[in-house]
Amino acid sequence: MAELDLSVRITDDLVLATPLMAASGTFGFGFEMEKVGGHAGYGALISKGTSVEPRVGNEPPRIAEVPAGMLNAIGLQNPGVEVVAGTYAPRWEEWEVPVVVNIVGDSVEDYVAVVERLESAPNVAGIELNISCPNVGAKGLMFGVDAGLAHAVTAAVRSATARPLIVKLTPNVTDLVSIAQAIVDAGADALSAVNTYVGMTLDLQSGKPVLANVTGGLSGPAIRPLALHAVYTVSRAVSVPVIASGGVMSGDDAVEFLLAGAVAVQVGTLNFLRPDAGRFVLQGIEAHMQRIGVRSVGEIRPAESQPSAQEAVR
Amino acid sequence: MAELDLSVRITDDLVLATPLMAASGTFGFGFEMEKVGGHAGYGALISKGTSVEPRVGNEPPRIAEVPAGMLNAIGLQNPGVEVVAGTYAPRWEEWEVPVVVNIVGDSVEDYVAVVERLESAPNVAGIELNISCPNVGAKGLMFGVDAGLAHAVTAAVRSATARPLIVKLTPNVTDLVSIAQAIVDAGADALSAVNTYVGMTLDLQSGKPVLANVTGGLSGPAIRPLALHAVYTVSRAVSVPVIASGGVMSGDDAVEFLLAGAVAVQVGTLNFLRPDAGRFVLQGIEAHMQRIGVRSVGEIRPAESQPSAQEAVR
Amino acid sequence: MSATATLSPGLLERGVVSLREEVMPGVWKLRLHSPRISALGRPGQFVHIQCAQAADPLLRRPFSFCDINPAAGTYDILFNVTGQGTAILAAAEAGQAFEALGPLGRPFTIPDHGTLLAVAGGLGVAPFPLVARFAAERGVRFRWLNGAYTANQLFPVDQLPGAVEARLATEDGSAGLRGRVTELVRAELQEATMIHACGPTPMLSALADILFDHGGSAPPCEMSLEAPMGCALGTCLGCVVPSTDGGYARVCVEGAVMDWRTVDWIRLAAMGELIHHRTPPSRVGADVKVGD
Amino acid sequence: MSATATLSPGLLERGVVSLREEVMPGVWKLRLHSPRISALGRPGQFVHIQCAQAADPLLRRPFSFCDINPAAGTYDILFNVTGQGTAILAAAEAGQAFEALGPLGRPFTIPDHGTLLAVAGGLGVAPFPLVARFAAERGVRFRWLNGAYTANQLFPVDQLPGAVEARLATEDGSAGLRGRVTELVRAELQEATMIHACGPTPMLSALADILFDHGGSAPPCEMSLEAPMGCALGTCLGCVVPSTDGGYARVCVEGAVMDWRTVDWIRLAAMGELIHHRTPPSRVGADVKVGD
Ligand SMILES: Cc1cc2nc3c(=O)[nH]c(=O)nc-3n(C[C@H](O)[C@H](O)[C@H](O)COP(=O)(O)OP(=O)(O)OC[C@H]3O[C@@H](n4cnc5c(N)ncnc54)[C@H](O)[C@@H]3O)c2cc1C
Ligand SMILES: Cc1cc2nc3c(=O)[nH]c(=O)nc-3n(C[C@H](O)[C@H](O)[C@H](O)COP(=O)(O)OP(=O)(O)OC[C@H]3O[C@@H](n4cnc5c(N)ncnc54)[C@H](O)[C@@H]3O)c2cc1C
Ligand SMILES: Cc1cc2nc3c(=O)[nH]c(=O)nc-3n(C[C@H](O)[C@H](O)[C@H](O)COP(=O)(O)O)c2cc1C
Ligand SMILES: Cc1cc2nc3c(=O)[nH]c(=O)nc-3n(C[C@H](O)[C@H](O)[C@H](O)COP(=O)(O)O)c2cc1C
Ligand code: FES
Ligand code: FES
Repeated sequence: MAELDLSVRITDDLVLATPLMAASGTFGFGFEMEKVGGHAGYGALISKGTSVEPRVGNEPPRIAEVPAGMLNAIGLQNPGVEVVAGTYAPRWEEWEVPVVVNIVGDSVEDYVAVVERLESAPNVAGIELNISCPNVGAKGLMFGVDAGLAHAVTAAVRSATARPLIVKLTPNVTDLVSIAQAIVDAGADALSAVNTYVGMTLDLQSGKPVLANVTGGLSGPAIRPLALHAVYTVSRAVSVPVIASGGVMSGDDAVEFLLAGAVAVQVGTLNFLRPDAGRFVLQGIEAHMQRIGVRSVGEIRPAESQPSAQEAVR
Repeated sequence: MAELDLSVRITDDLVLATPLMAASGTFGFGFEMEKVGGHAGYGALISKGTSVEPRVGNEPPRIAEVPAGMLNAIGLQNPGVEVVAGTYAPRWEEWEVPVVVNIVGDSVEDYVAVVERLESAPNVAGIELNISCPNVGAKGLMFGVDAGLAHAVTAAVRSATARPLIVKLTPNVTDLVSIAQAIVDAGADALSAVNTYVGMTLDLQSGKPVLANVTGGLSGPAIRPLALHAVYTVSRAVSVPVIASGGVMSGDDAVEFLLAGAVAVQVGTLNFLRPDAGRFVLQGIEAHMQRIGVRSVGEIRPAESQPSAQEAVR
Repeated sequence: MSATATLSPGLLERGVVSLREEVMPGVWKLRLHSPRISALGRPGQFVHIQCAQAADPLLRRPFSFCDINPAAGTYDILFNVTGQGTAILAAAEAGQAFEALGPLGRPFTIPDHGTLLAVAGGLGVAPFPLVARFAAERGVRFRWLNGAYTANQLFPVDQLPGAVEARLATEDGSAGLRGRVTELVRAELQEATMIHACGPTPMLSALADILFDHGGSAPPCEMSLEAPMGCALGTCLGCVVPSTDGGYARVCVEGAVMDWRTVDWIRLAAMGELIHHRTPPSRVGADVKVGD
Repeated sequence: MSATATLSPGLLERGVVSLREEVMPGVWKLRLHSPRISALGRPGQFVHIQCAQAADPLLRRPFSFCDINPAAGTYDILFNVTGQGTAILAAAEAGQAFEALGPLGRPFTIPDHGTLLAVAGGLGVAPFPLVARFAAERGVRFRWLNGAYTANQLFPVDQLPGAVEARLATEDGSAGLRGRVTELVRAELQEATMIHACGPTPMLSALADILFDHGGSAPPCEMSLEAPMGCALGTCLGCVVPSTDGGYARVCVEGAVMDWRTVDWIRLAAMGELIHHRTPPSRVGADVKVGD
């Protein structure tokens, strides 16, 4: 395996040793997983969503299992940017794997405030702008479903930092491509596609929704075909790297996303199923590379594309 | 079981003996399933999508299995409204179960032409307007993702028939509620929520999409939490009955949709897994009614509702 | 009311595993006790088996009858492990039950005289033990052409019922002719009253070329086709192959056994591979016997 | 590079089923051979077991150590069938392997003198055989309060290691006090050096009320809590219960065993049931032993 080249480039400042990133909210801030050797295989870690002020998060129940997936409504529980920048970031120093901070906000000012506080923090390899978390009430969602708002918040954050800026798309929209283009126009260095799909489940005994928040974000293998389509269409429409997210359970799944047009792949829910998810998925990618006889992971890319029914519409 | 009241009312002209409908495209035109006793348990059958002219459908592969679901891109293969109205409809005479005809088109004129031809056909219990099939190229999709177009085609069809008119929503939109409201304003008697979600899968050997059509519609249990959320939000926003569709595999799943706000429930992919799907699901509903001690299926309805994070946005 | 209607006899039945055997390396034979299906099954027909109870893998899996013993109320399927469904079946133990839909599809037409030429490539051997049994019962001569990559992938001739005249081909030359099974066909056409074929699509289409060359003089030929299936009942329209009428034929009801002239081989060739295998289950460890 | 890092010993290990036994009606004991986990496990800790290999059911299932035999390299779990995951475990046979994460969570603190009062309701009995074993080893007196709806749902006292002083309660009065186990507690508080409790949330909260009444004079009490879990490692924040600091505590790392004062019982009560069971597998027939 030694001679395989697994590195991928998101930006000149964000070149990853492997194409795998731990997805935000599924890896905390990296500390618990470090204890169990869970960093293995990852080219980058993405932190839990971080806000200006600490958030206690939603009432439980916060998660529910559904077929081939799970719903979550954590409510962005996090200690706030002060703790992340002042206490956590310095401790990332000794890690080989770079950490990208996922940021959330209720307003453009909030987002900018988080980024500005992070500017003075060490070991922040990049910013992932979460404009798509479906779990926090009103404002949190709107940026991601409207091209204008998405452009505005991206532009504001862009002007607040020179660090690699990844914007994470919400799939709960009619026309993902036009929103993606607006975000790229606003200066995003890369896109993550996609966040969770809004869903719910009800309890037959009580007749009420299972999650205290009523709705939750659907993740896991159930959404993989939907995320693949999102990556396929967006990667064909924009010039910047697309980082896939949605239902990766194996190296083959990661390869499927690379074939769909992704440059790197996030692993989320699988971290809950296997503390060695990063290494498990990476080994699967390496096995595939050996099967098909490619030395560089960059060689796993889309076959010349056919027009998708969806693209045709647009 | 004899004393259980399973009937539900969609309109005064469309009262079903059971709350279950065979979903369009998963039951043909009812003939194959009649041979195997598959009508059992259904309060209505919905035909395969019917167009003005015959359609040969898409090239194979047309289906692909994915986690807890399947992708399909049949391409609306159907014999055309002439055969359906002239040959099939008369043969529905002897069936106890009413048949609703699902109609498709590439233009408002197409839809109206199909409905007009059906006007003279016997045994058509109602029309389900499919403005949401994601598999047919450009025009087929657009009606369902735009409130104005959805209103226009619904209004045109409404003025062409006095029969019960059900409009089937596509979930691949940002704001399902506003589209649903536009459709109700245009005179729809009921809404079906929802059709399939656009997805895809790729083949690791060839590196190409598995489906010849590239994309396909995701159905099966994987989409149930998403469909539940659609039914929950739409049923709270409109005055007409909402008919659920998405991932029903059991009586408990059907009950979950009734609790979410549906008046009736479509069973689709399960017909491929069990030719006795209708009876299987109905028996599950009856068992649940006996467990909780209700005599009328109409008593299975939403607990007084809590605001959903999604509704809050709108 | 309709809730009292019942399925046509035998269509849905639980089959209880009574035997599991590795017939060739990686090729398993599973025997299921399923009296109604076993009483009705004909050569070339298939069953649609539900492998899992949970939502993944979701769809049933189609398998041809390999052999049937109506007296014992059992039928056999022959398969190799290509993914999730067949992995579950290959791990099945005696006593375990799988629900199957069947018998489904059109059977092979068994001639009542003359010579039946059976052409099988790879796992296309699966339906032929039952075909051979029916041929033997009718006193029809059974010529067996079997091709594979290498010798140990050829179906053991002694496992075919009746008097079998076998001619073999292997691509590596380890048994019989070095080459493809279709190269054996031309020499046989004269004597054949009828041809039955089952195997990979390229093999079937090569056979179709040969038959086409012979035009009117070619014997009637039936082929068992494969396509991914949803319902296996004719409703989903998912299992189609292009037909000579310009449209599509459903493998589950117009087939799986079709007259070779029903298929539009030119359009089919243009479509490339219809069969795609899914990524196998990703999470190791659970629910497997140690050593597996 | 990091790809060579390894998991902390024992965290991820395949456990091979060596015994399956129905201890009480519908309550199963499964013994898994899993040397590393068995060497490290402590009373009140739990394992997170992967029940299925396919994508459904997706999540692992948490189970307390019921008992451990480090010498034999085995641990036991005790459970009843409430859905898909436990149904798979209850059908497991000797030789079958399940991958488990563990040992996880905070253990019970075993006092080194005096009297340990164990309060168990329903399946809350699960962790106590191991607690009793540790108490016996330290010569700590073990008072056993066990409540259930009816007699045959009480855990067989003879299956608890060491000298056990048992007091029982059943709601139907078929054994011991007619009523709830918590009604037995008050009389025991004086003698108790420490209390360990496990059971349904209403039972734990009734116990918390009693302890609250006794204020400073109440003995220290540790309770094992339940919440739906994703990771069981502290990262997903899915398993929380409201804590007295106004925020939330993670059952998987701040628990499962917590000081009773950590939990905000008023907020918790206001939240209603945290546990919701899923619709069991919907498709009958497949993958089950006949008779099951
Ligand atoms: C009429 C008919 C008869 C068949 N008879 C036999 C037989 O006797 N012996 C045998 O070994 N195989 C037979 N097959 C193929 C068999 O159905 C597949 O091997 C099986 O479905 C693979 O399932 P899997 O989960 O192991 O593979 P996966 O690759 O995981 O399956 C993924 C999906 O693709 C479908 N699929 C994969 N391969 C095929 C295929 N070759 N044909 C159709 N669908 C496929 C599966 O059904 C599933 O939906 C037959 C197919 C058909 C259509
Ligand atoms: C720390 C801890 C220790 C436990 N120890 C035991 C034990 O020793 N014996 C025992 O019988 N049970 C124990 N449980 C409960 C056990 O985890 C559930 O019975 C099991 O998860 C049910 O899975 P299922 O698929 O059969 O049920 P389903 O209802 O189908 O499960 C659906 C989902 O809900 C979750 N869930 C269901 N019930 C519970 C529950 N009570 N607690 C947490 N999650 C739940 C499942 O994990 C799954 O994600 C423990 C739970 C926790 C948190
Ligand atoms: C419990 C949980 C918490 C999450 N929290 C966040 C978050 O804080 N910010 C964010 O951008 N995405 C969050 N996500 C979304 C994931 O990062 C990922 O995009 C999504 O789960 C899909 O990938 P998966 O199917 O691999 O899990 C969360 C997902 C889960 C399951
Ligand atoms: C093979 C297939 C064909 C379908 N064809 C149609 C169609 O012609 N018209 C339509 O409105 N919906 C069609 N649908 C969508 C179903 O009617 C149903 O809304 C969808 O499959 C979700 O329900 P399910 O998860 O129960 O299958 C089709 C679905 C499948 C799987
Ligand atoms: S498999 Fe559904 S029509 Fe053939
Ligand atoms: S289960 Fe994930 S934090 Fe406790």
